[in-house]
Amino acid sequence: MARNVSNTRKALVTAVAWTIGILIFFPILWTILTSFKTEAEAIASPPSFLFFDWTVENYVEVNSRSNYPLHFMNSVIISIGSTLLGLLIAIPAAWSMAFVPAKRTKDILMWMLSTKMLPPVGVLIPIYLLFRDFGLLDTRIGLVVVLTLINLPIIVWMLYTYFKEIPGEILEAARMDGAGLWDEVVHVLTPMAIPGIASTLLLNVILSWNEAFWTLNLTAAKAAPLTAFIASYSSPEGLFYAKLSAASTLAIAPILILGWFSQKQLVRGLTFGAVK
Amino acid sequence: MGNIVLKQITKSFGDVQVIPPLDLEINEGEFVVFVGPSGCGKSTLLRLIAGLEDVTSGEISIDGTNATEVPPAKRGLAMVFQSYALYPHMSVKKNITFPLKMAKMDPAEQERRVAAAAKVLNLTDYLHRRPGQLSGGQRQRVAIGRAIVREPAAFLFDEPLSNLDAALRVNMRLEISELHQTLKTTMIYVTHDQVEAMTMADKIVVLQAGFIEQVGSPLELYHNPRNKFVAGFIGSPKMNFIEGADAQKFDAHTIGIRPEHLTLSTTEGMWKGVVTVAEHLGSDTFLYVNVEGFDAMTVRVNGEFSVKHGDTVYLSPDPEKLHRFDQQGLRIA
Amino acid sequence: MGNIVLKQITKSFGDVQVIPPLDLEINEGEFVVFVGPSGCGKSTLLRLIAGLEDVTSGEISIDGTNATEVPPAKRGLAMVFQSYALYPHMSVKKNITFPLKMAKMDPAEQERRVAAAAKVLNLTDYLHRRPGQLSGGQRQRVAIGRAIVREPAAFLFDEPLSNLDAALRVNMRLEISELHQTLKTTMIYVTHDQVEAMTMADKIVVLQAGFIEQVGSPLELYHNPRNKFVAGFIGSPKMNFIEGADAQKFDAHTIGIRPEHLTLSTTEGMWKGVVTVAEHLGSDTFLYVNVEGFDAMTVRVNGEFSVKHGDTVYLSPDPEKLHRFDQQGLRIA
Amino acid sequence: EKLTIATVNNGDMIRMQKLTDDFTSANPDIELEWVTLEENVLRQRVTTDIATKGGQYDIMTIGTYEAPIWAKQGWLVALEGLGDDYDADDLLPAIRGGLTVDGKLYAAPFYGESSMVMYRKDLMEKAGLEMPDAPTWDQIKEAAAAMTDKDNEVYGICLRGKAGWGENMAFLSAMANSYGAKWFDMDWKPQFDGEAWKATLTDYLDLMNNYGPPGASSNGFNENLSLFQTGKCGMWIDATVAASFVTNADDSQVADQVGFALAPDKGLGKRGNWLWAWNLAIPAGSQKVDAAKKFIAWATSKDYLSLVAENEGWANVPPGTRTSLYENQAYLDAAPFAKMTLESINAADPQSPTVDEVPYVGVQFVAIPEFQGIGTAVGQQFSAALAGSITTEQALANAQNVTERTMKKAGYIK
Amino acid sequence: MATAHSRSAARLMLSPAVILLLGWMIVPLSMTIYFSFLSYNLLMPGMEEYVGFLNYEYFLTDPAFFAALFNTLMLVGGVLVITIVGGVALGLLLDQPIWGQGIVRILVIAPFFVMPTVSALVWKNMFMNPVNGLFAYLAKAVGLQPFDFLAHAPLLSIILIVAWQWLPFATLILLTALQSLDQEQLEAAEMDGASFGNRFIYIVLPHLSRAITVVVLIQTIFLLSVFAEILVTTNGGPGYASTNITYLVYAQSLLQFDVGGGSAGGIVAVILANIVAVFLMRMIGKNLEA
Ligand SMILES: Nc1ncnc2c1ncn2[C@@H]1O[C@H](COP(=O)(O)OP(=O)(O)OP(=O)(O)O)[C@@H](O)[C@H]1O
Ligand SMILES: Nc1ncnc2c1ncn2[C@@H]1O[C@H](COP(=O)(O)OP(=O)(O)OP(=O)(O)O)[C@@H](O)[C@H]1O
Ligand SMILES: [Mg+2]
Ligand SMILES: [Mg+2]
Repeated sequence: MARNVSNTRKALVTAVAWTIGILIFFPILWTILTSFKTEAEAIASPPSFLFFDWTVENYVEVNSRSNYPLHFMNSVIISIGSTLLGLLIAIPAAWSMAFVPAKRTKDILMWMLSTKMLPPVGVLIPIYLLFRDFGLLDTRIGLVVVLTLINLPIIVWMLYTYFKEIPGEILEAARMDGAGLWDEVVHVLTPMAIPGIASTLLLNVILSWNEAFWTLNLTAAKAAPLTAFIASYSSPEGLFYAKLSAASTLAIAPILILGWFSQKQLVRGLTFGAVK
Repeated sequence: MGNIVLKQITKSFGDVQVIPPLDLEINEGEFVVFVGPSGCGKSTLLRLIAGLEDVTSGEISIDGTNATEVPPAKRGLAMVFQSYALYPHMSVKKNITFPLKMAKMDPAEQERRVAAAAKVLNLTDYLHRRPGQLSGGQRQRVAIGRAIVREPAAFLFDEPLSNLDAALRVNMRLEISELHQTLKTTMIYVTHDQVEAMTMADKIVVLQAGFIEQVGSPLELYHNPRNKFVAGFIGSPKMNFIEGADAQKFDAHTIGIRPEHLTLSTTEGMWKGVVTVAEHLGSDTFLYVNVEGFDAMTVRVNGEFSVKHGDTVYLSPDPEKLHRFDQQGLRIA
Repeated sequence: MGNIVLKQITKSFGDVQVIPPLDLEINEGEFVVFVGPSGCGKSTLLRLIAGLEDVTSGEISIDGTNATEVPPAKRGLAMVFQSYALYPHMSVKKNITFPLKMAKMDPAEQERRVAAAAKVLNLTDYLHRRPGQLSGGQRQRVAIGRAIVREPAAFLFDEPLSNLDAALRVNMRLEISELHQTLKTTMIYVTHDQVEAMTMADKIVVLQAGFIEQVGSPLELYHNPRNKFVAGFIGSPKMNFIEGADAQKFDAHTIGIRPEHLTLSTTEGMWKGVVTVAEHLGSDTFLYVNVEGFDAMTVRVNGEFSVKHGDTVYLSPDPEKLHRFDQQGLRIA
Repeated sequence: EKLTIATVNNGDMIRMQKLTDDFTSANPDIELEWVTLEENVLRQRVTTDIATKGGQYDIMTIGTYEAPIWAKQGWLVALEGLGDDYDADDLLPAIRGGLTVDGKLYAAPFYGESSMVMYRKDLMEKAGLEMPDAPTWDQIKEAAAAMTDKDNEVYGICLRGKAGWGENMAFLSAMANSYGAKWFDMDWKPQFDGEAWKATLTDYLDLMNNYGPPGASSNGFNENLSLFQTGKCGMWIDATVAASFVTNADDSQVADQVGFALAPDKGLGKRGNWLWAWNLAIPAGSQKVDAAKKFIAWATSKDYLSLVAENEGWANVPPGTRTSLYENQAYLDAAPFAKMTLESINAADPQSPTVDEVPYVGVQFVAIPEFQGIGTAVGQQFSAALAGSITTEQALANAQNVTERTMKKAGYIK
Repeated sequence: MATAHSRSAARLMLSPAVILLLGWMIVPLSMTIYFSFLSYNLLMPGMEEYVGFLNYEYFLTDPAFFAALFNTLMLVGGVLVITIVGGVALGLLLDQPIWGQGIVRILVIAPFFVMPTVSALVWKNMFMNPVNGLFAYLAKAVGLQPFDFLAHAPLLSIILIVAWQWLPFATLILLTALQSLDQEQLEAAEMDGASFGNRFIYIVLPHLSRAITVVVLIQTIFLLSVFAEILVTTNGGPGYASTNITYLVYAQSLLQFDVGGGSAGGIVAVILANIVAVFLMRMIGKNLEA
């Protein structure tokens, strides 16, 4: 399809694409900009776009008010921990489904996905009671377990679609080469599926990072991640747009940066076998 | 080392019996080729021997011991897959070392064997590349390398050359033959390709729908096919079959003549026909001739023979080379 | 209808000129085959004719009118792609109807044409299947069906048979040849395959690096290759080339002899050599012979010839069939 | 020992967090851990926790609504022995009354508030009107009409419109009290089908539709505050704590133009103001009662008030809890709204909130567990009426229906 | 690929995931079912008693229920339509050769990384606020009356916010699918005389159908439980205008602390979700087989 694309056409398409891209990104950009304004400038009319007195006062204020590093660390531990634990459980499961399919495999997969349709609010009280009895309230481990469970179906599915693209012959070759089940999964399957596993990991870190129901309801102080941090800014007395923006920026920046750096990986694996 | 015996083995997938009870003995050091139409069970048979599938019934013994329940890793066989099944994330060297590592062999010995294999296969310069950076023929060699380092009791090949282009196929065919001559290890080789089967095999096993139709050396099958199926399957272009009155003349239900055993004349001969297509290859000419009452017949003439579409020609069979079959399709000796 | 003329066309991708100025005339009703090594520009040339790529300079005229700027849909050509490029979500019938539907043809006429095409191509029973449910040969036929319903001025084929297995390839080759005889439409056909080129073409165009090396009928190229490149490229197995003193004897820088033009004897002959591999196909025997001072030589013997690895043999060329080339590789007449 | 304290994210509480060095240096063996949450989230979190005995918090910040309900359930530790110098008698009687069950104090007020009218003196002057100290609703309406200047984005009156029992229903219940309306009669029968509620809602919608800002149906305290601070409201009837924000020149563009008046009445003997306090309490079953008591005593003491005054000035002292504060001249000087705040608080009577006798306690709420749900559901209806998606009649009928259903289900009405 | 040995290994390796998910489903679910038959208010412990289907009766006859059902469908449907149409359009756009493609892609992806709470707060306060919001400013700048999004079009506003968050996801998947389209098929269609529009309708769209199904499946799973956005922006109002089933259950169980009623609502939601799920699985199952 390499017919000459005229440069004017390319310029036109570029202009349209950039305009749309910036429009979609604008709310985030605006939040970041606002976080550097004073409260008065933040609600000034007409709004100032770039020409205002840049200040980091909001960040200072937010930091003095909340223990950002603690929340940040909790978010990191919870999202990465739950993803790793999920992978640990999901890799063998996906292996079985992809390479030793049985009649019920598709049904099991679909059933797993359907567990994600349970509305969390409906089961909060039972889970809360269980957590209380097991002493898991406000613990990182408790959140890791919950987030692992809620994301497990997605992890299994992503890995399943990814594994299915790996030719079974390679695993058979390993078996012929004397590899046991463990060697097969560890030395052959897992390294071959690294791109898929990486994107699964990324997507799940993002989903766990942004999960705001369980993380908010099952934690108090020690294990509270950034979602709880944001909850303490969501409606303070008076609408402090600038402080809110600073807190928002702090909450989303890590994942935004991670997402940007790894978008290639993410894109590659996000296809859920949708692309053949 | 390398004697494989299949006794009354069968294989069913669900309700479908793919391999009916089958007996086969493969001797040490033999180069055995399985041929047969697509779906006849060649791969299945190979995978049963490898242990990648369980037999439904029957017994497989390798070197005299019953291996029916032994997992693939323990059977001491090596397999080269159609897709090569190289490990894409490992270098050539790691690929070749993998089976040795799995066997927990002494690292120095690993090194030695890999170096030796790489030398035999001309891979020494590529040891640090990944499979993705190799050409088809090189990949093929890595797959073989991975098989030979283990010094297996036997090699199993499942259509290993079918993904290569024609020129490379010829080369690799020669290389595998040479390898067999060097190693003298039992090899079981599945192919679709006439030429490969004819040129490489010590013994060809012709399968149809899971049945063994005939076992024998290539020229044995070419000259003395046991039945019509084998006769039609071995040889290219395909043997011409004639039924009815003309066959009766030879006291047979069906007669078969290979295209290369028909003499062609523009003036006289046993059968008169009209040329439908003439393919001039320079070295040979293939003619497709419509003889009344017969199916289209293929004739091969060496060198050139200037006829064209629509010409009338006469065909005569070489009576020495004629094959006769009875109603059941069995050869009449 | 179906006369295509290329005048001084060139094509560059970025800075790389893939097709240097090239002239070619294709007459109405001709079956023209493009051959050449991989990457020589065969597909590019075809795509330039189709209009799927813009020419960098030069002029393409179809049936006497300048078509250089005409979009592909309007050139009245039909193309059959290597991958067939069937629409996977449409039934066979819908696939074949698609071009007619795009042309907003009267539905009754659409029905009629599709039925006719399906009949010609033996697809009537499969009209309601999806491409995914068809075998390779059937898919191939659907792709052709989609091309013929439009009654195009010319057909363009880009390696249409390369995805099929050997047996099917032979059948489809014959079918396309017959189709050409029936329709008498201009066909341009790209292939890698010797046999296809030799058997199907009225005219072969040999390309190398975008240059036309020679244009001519298959036997013209077989007998009178213009240069070493064409000589080596046409014919299978490949022509044997000999340089040095032995060539000097024939007043040439290089001489070439085809494997089928060497006579073999166990007792006497011009060159003495040792057999490295003997391949017995029954109908033919291919020998690979090491003659001192030369590269390995290939010899083809009809029928059987019982030699084996290590035997000494003598080779003599048929002087009539010898090709002589000068230092530049050009044929000495 | 580590105390986990759940607090609401308002300014006074945040300030307290910054001043805790004073406490920890005096009690080096106690560590403090804060969970700061937005009001609704906080309420949901602490309620779940205390009701399931989750034990995640040692001290909870709770409202005057929860305190009596929870105390009756035995979920709270009675605050006895807060120290000799705590002086519980100094607490404002109206506030203290709401936190006392069977004579025992179960939660210590951190700050208290009522509601009152805040208005723009400059705009009133421009309109040629004068705001009395105790206006009637008719006067409010007149003033709103006079001050509205939509072209310049000046709206005569800003009121809560966002749905929620603590949002629009806090205001509307208080307003309804002054109209003689009530939630329930003595048989717990909902009263939205009565004339009093109809008059209340009609007047409210009238005011807002004619003189209110756009988007009022999603305005709560926060949104109104920022509207008022940016000079877009002529009047605002809301919590007394807002007074310190609107008069703070750092944040407010109209700081020096704000006047205060009592919440309006309708001449029926009740004013439309509420009573609220944020209080600190200790959940029953806590293992750290002593440390928690120490902290509560510190945070709600007189000394804490002086501590804030020392660090941040008298104007920023948490108001509305102690009589002594309103006798302190330094405070009265710094806080021009102090007198009006005290009067407003004293004008509210949780025990007898409205004109008629009612079976419940609470000014702008009904202290029964079901109220949160009912209040919010009714709030949704009134908010929808304000947004114009349903009529006044529909809103009242729906409110009646919703309330009746819930009361039936809960067994109040047989 | 399937010896008895590997099959039993497979069962063993699948079991942790299955057992965990089964536990995760069954334990809370059975507790919820149990609660749903009790009159159980969290604030009045010790007064639980069996009340049969009373909770269900109240939940299903609640005037909010049908509004919520309708809103849930509108929300899911609306977001799906916007993201898929937008995703296809954006995918086509980004599939063209443009300068700075990588950067544009990053810009387009970004909303996917934003926490739902944050995005709801940002949209509500900084854009849709009719007084201080940017939209209001723009409207005033062109002489229009600012539109009060959250009061007068609450559901639409929420759909827009949620669609903004999910558009990147749809775009990414559809873009990848587009890039996997065999160019020869497009060329064949071109030779067959199909115009750009026809190529889109007959070739591109059918090719995308699989990817679209996946987008529908994954998004539906997440959209059915949209909650934070509603809580932050409209609290389900005005009236029930933006209450969905999830929010309604929330209101029952965490606002009224009526565990019995909330549990009944939860069970109803589970049943509804499963109806949607069965429907989806049918459609997806078919599309994923091919
Ligand atoms: N896992 C399986 N489940 C069910 N049927 C199978 C399975 N594997 C193979 N078969 C069936 O068994 C028969 C033999 O298949 P097999 O792969 O052995 O054929 P083959 O001779 O290798 O064919 P080809 O030449 O095409 O590779 C076929 O009919 C095939 O459909
Ligand atoms: N879109 C393109 N951009 C840049 N170079 C190209 C492009 N398409 C083809 N080429 C180059 O043009 C040359 C000719 O390619 P072409 O595909 O025509 O070869 P071919 O003769 O068809 O080869 P093959 O037999 O392998 O199909 C090659 O060197 C190729 O790399
Ligand atoms: Mg096979
Ligand atoms: Mg090509």
